[in-house]
Amino acid sequence: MARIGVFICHCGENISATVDCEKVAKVASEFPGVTVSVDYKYMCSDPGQNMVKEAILEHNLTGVVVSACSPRMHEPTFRNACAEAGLNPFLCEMANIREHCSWVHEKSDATTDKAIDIVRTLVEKVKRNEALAPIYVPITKTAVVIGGGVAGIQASLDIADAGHKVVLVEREPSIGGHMSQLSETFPTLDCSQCILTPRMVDVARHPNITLYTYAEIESVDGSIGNFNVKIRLKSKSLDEKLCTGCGACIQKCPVKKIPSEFEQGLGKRTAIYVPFPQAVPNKPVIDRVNCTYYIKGKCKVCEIVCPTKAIRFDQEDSFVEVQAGALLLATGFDVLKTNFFPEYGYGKYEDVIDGLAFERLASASGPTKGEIRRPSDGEIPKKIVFIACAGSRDPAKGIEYCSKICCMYTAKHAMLYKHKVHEGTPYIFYMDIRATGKMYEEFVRRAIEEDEVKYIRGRVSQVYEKNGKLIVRGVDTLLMGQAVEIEADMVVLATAGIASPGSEELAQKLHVSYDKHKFFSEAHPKLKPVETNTAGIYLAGACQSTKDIPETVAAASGAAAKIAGLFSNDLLKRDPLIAVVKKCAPPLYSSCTGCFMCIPVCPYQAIDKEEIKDRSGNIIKTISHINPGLCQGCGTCVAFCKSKSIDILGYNHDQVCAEVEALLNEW
Amino acid sequence: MSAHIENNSLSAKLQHATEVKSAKCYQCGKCSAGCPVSNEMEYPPSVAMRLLQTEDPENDKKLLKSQTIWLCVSCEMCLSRCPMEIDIPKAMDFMRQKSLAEGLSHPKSKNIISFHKAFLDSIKFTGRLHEISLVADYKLRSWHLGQDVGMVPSMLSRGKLPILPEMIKGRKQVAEFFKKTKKT
Amino acid sequence: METNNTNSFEPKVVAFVCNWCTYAGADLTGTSRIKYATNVKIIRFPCTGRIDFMLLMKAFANGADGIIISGCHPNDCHYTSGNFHARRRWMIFRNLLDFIGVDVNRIVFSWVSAAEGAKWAEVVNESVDQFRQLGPATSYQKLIKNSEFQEVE
Amino acid sequence: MQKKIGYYPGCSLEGSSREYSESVVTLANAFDVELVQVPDWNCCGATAAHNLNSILSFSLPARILAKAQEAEMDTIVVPCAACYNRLTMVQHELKKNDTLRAEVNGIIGAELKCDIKILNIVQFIQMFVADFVASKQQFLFDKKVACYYGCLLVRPHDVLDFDRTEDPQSMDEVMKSLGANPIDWPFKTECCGAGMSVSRTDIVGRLSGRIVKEAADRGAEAIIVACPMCHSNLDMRRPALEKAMGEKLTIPVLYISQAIDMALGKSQKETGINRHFVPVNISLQNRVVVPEVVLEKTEEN
Ligand SMILES: Cc1cc2nc3c(=O)[nH]c(=O)nc-3n(C[C@H](O)[C@H](O)[C@H](O)COP(=O)(O)OP(=O)(O)OC[C@H]3O[C@@H](n4cnc5c(N)ncnc54)[C@H](O)[C@@H]3O)c2cc1C
Ligand SMILES: Cc1cc2nc3c(=O)[nH]c(=O)nc-3n(C[C@H](O)[C@H](O)[C@H](O)COP(=O)(O)OP(=O)(O)OC[C@H]3O[C@@H](n4cnc5c(N)ncnc54)[C@H](O)[C@@H]3O)c2cc1C
Ligand code: SF4
Ligand code: SF4
Ligand code: SF4
Ligand code: SF4
Ligand code: SF4
Ligand code: SF4
Ligand code: SF4
Ligand code: SF4
Repeated sequence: MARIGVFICHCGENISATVDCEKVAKVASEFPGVTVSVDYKYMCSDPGQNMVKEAILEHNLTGVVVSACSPRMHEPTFRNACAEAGLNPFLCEMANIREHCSWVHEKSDATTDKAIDIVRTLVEKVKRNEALAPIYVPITKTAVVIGGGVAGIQASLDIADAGHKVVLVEREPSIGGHMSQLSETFPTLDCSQCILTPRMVDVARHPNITLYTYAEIESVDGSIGNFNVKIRLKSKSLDEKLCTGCGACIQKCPVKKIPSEFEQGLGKRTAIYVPFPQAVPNKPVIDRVNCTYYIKGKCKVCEIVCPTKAIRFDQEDSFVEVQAGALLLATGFDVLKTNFFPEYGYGKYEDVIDGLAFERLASASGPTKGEIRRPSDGEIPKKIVFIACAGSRDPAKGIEYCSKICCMYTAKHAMLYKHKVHEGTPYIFYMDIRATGKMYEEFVRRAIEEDEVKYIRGRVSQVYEKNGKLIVRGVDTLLMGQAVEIEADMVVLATAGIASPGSEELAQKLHVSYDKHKFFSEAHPKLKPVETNTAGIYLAGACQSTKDIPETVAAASGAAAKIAGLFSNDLLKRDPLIAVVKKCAPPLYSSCTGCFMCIPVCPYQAIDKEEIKDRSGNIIKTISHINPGLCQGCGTCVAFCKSKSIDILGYNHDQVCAEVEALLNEW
Repeated sequence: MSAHIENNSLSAKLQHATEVKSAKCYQCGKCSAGCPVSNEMEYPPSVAMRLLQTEDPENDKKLLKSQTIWLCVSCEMCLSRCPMEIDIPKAMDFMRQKSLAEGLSHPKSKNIISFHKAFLDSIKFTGRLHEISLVADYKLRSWHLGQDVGMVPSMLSRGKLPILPEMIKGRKQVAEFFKKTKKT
Repeated sequence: METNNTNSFEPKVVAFVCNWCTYAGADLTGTSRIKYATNVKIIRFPCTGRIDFMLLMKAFANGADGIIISGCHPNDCHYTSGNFHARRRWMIFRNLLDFIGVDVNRIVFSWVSAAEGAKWAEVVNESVDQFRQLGPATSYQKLIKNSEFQEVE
Repeated sequence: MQKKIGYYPGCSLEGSSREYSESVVTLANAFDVELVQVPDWNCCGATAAHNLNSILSFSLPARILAKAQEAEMDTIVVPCAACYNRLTMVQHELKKNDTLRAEVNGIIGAELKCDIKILNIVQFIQMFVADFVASKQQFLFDKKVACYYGCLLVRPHDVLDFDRTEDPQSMDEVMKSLGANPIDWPFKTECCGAGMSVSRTDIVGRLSGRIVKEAADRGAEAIIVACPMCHSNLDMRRPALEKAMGEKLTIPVLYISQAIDMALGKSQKETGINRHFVPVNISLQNRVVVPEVVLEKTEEN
């Protein structure tokens, strides 16, 4: 006989404000098989959990239903409590009467009735639950880190320092990401390259880190503990082992006019190139789209000048496969860069640039050696207008969210400009100043009070060119919308931060979720900020949402700690909610007819064939067999099996049918 | 959508009638920066939106009595650049009609209103616009007798002002429209 | 917001949702305090790929007036392709349902991700409206009960 | 082979802007298109109606659409940008809003299908003229021009879906094909003052003045427009503009249809430029290579 305990939580008033919890407890106490039914203010609190434990012992319960928040929140909490009281944790279920009931309905009888129905459903389910034992799988203690920006660099070093192997995959020819493009960084104004380059070198030298640049993830299968990652090494047209990085090829390459991506188009590069002088690895790649040899079939100057004969024109993409226990996404962000704002003339006027281009102008290693000069004629601008939120907070033309970093970098830009051009005037058109980090507000105040940056609250309506000046038409909303027209020499747009291109495809390859802006989604916005919903896959940095460097690095170290934590065990404990082929007594052995419809539909190749033999070893029957290490419990095979020979633990036929009946019959 | 509006503010009425939600405006001022007549207005469009947001009866009245709503030329520049896609021109239409209905329209806007009325009257009686009668009617209403008369001879000489109005067959039907839609 | 008008027919709706996307999405609806009709009650599955025809029939036989099946968006399935199989199976079910006299409009198929709390409320409210218009499903229930419905399709 | 197509001139094209209508008809004829007027059409109500009475502002255009529907016109050309804007907006609103459509249907006593294709003048040119213009062109329009689109042709983009609202290009393209050199300028879609022409001439003076001055400052030799309101504000109101700007502004304003007509070698009478207030003293160069067919025709003329 079932002896079920039902525990109704008020969640302070989160549930009891709209659901009559006492009534629910009372009605539930009369459900067949229910031995105890009580309500309490906070079930997840210590006294709440103790209540559950004591009831288990006192009434020798065979099942527990906690009617409270979503199981996604507290199922582990209560399953642990049950286990502590000696009840198999899989005999505990949660009835979600908060997220799916009290929070989505007004206070009414219908709401209470719905809560009762939900509880009844789970009571019927739990009566049919079986005691299950967790599954243990071995863990491969290698992490694949995807993306070599500051997030990927920091995380790789942390994991490697913890003693585990790391494979770092970067799709550009060098690691470094956006941070390597920055001039000086807020709020301390320290030189970006100076703090980043040593870490890049550490990555290259670390014995536990294997670095693949110019490489991309081809495919991923397997699951937490045992991923199989296939990496495509794009051809660099070069034998890296032979190349010494002497740079002779770069100097002699005749194709010299390619706009440099690293310099945001403000500088030029050759066809065989390293993105920037401090690149890691400091070995070139040939850009086949622009190389004369690949276009016209002749040149090969680089091959001729190379002292070590490292150039390989016929090199093809190659692949490596890596076994890994965990993956870390650190693919960063990008800036919105099309001419999505025709009224600001971006893409039309040379002197309307974006923030990243300004970083290059201000950088001592940049195309102007750190002098602020306008792209059109190289003149030093007397007036610069910075436009904040250019594309952010703009559902109409850009994106609706706040990019978070641009208030700060715009203040920084205006400051750097003022430091370099003392007689110049920086104007910033802004809507709000969001400076919420440590020392950030002070930084902005310094820009306004000491560096005389002119902040004007209002959004610019139009920028157009006249007689070599850029006319900026805005208003001052703090002066009743008074018109402000500035004749500027240069305009810098704080364009929006967006997800890195290719994020969606990557997310699909890895089966992690992403939001509508294509940023990867964390498993919980507060409590699991560096985990994804897919076990074993973590994220860090600006690939989650635009972040500044301090936040990025904090997240990277956090994710690294999670991975090191995972790797601190040899075996991984997993929920046993997987498929099983039903067996029965001879001579049938199993209702499985051996049609093997289930094999091709399993997304994890977890099903194979099993031969049932008699004592003398003759094959009586071939039926399907599920590999518990691979099965993820999706249940697709269940729906496909015509003879209903596969069931899924935790969601078996009996259970779900009982749920449907219980849910509907008393309605 | 709750059917009962307890909220009696202009902003609530605006939203009810036109789905234009003034609360969406975050006061960036881009509309005012691009509005061609913003300089002439006592409340540039973004300020008008702010006044609506306050839901203060005094501010509602300020708007209905303003010249702003009559100066707006419905050019839609504000809407086409508003990051929140707020249909200010529609809001202006709504406020003009409210202002007229409540008899609050600004004395200095009489010209503009007279012109609109004269325009509609011309259509009412002929089905089409007859420019001479329009101008004549407008002058009678606005008392701007001298204005524009100078242009008439040169317009006539260029064949730009037909003397007799074109009467369409359906003019009765058109006149009916005016009656049927009067309630609004 | 939905109000439970006493005069009008209130359909009973079961929602079969996947654990990873729609269940989480419905959690987000709650966390965001977006209101929807009480008519819909949720049963959790690992994946929409798990949901078979028999369960749908079971629900109708037990008095459901409408069913919502919702999982991850195409390509976002937590299990790679479960939702894809579910979708394909659904195409086949449709004809079958039609054949035995169940109005296919009584089943709503939708995609709601973990980030789409507001969409879940919309799906629920729109489906309830749709089922409300279709009226009670009694005739089908009788039919299904009488036809000695077996647990094999 | 004559193509027939519906035509809604609108009130100003019958009155103060009749040269626009004349030039459009000339243009259509030159390309074997017959423009058939919407029977017994009425005024669209323009700005006045939607300023004062919103349901009337739907009913007036709705009657026009109903008349076109009755006459089984699937496409109508509407050269006046204001009328084009009103008709398109109203058809769009009525199509998506069932209650409103029912109400308006009741008032006008018709059942609107809301599926008429409404073309503005530029779309008309793109569809019927652009591909053939090279073969008929006699003169090179080798001038610097400022294409001025105004507000109503491109806004609101969501509904009209014609060109882009910032820095549109379609008229520039047409002018380029005639050999003109369209300038890049920022006021292509700034408002001219529109319906305030009579009631607040001072404002029109300032708004239109700025536009004309900007075009002139950038070296344009003509402003090309596609709307009678823009034209009357920029051309007829020139004294007011000059007063507001405090300088003489002599740059002429041409309808785009007139510009093509001129390039085709049409007479002043056919293009209607003799009716302008600001004299159009533009003389065009003969095309260097003139196809023989066209040569013969000119001789006949
Ligand atoms: C103009 C500007 C100024 C800034 N100034 C400051 C400042 O002063 N102070 C500050 O704290 N922050 C500043 N920031 C923010 C700073 O740039 C970011 O916080 C930081 O770069 C985020 O690092 P990340 O590693 O997450 O991403 P990224 O720097 O974007 O690195 C991501 C890396 O992943 C690689 N990658 C992407 N996709 C793939 C793939 N599919 N496979 C393999 N590799 C991939 C990329 O090539 C890149 O190397 C600024 C940002 C901008 C735009
Ligand atoms: C009014 C208010 C509303 C908020 N609302 C939100 C919200 O809605 N969402 C959100 O994300 N955040 C919110 N926050 C912020 C949130 O409270 C903090 O982010 C969070 O509490 C920080 O956690 P913590 O552990 O760092 O610090 P704390 O919560 O302060 O915990 C520090 C602990 O350390 C103990 N301690 C201190 N000194 C010592 C010592 N010397 N030895 C031993 N123990 C010590 C303290 O007793 C305390 O228990 C809110 C904050 C406030 C003030
Ligand atoms: S168990 Fe869940 S519902 Fe109950 S108090 Fe804790 S969080 Fe709230
Ligand atoms: S010349 Fe040869 S060794 Fe030197 S950088 Fe180029 S490829 Fe490498
Ligand atoms: S072969 Fe290509 S990369 Fe090498 S030098 Fe010539 S152009 Fe440059
Ligand atoms: S951080 Fe500042 S500039 Fe950037 S989007 Fe947010 S408010 Fe705008
Ligand atoms: S589908 Fe069912 S019957 Fe067929 S092989 Fe798989 S388990 Fe056996
Ligand atoms: S439940 Fe079935 S289909 Fe899904 S992973 Fe396991 S064996 Fe494969
Ligand atoms: S542009 Fe839009 S959001 Fe900005 S102030 Fe104007 S109405 Fe408000
Ligand atoms: S529609 Fe009215 S408020 Fe908007 S920009 Fe034009 S004149 Fe200004």
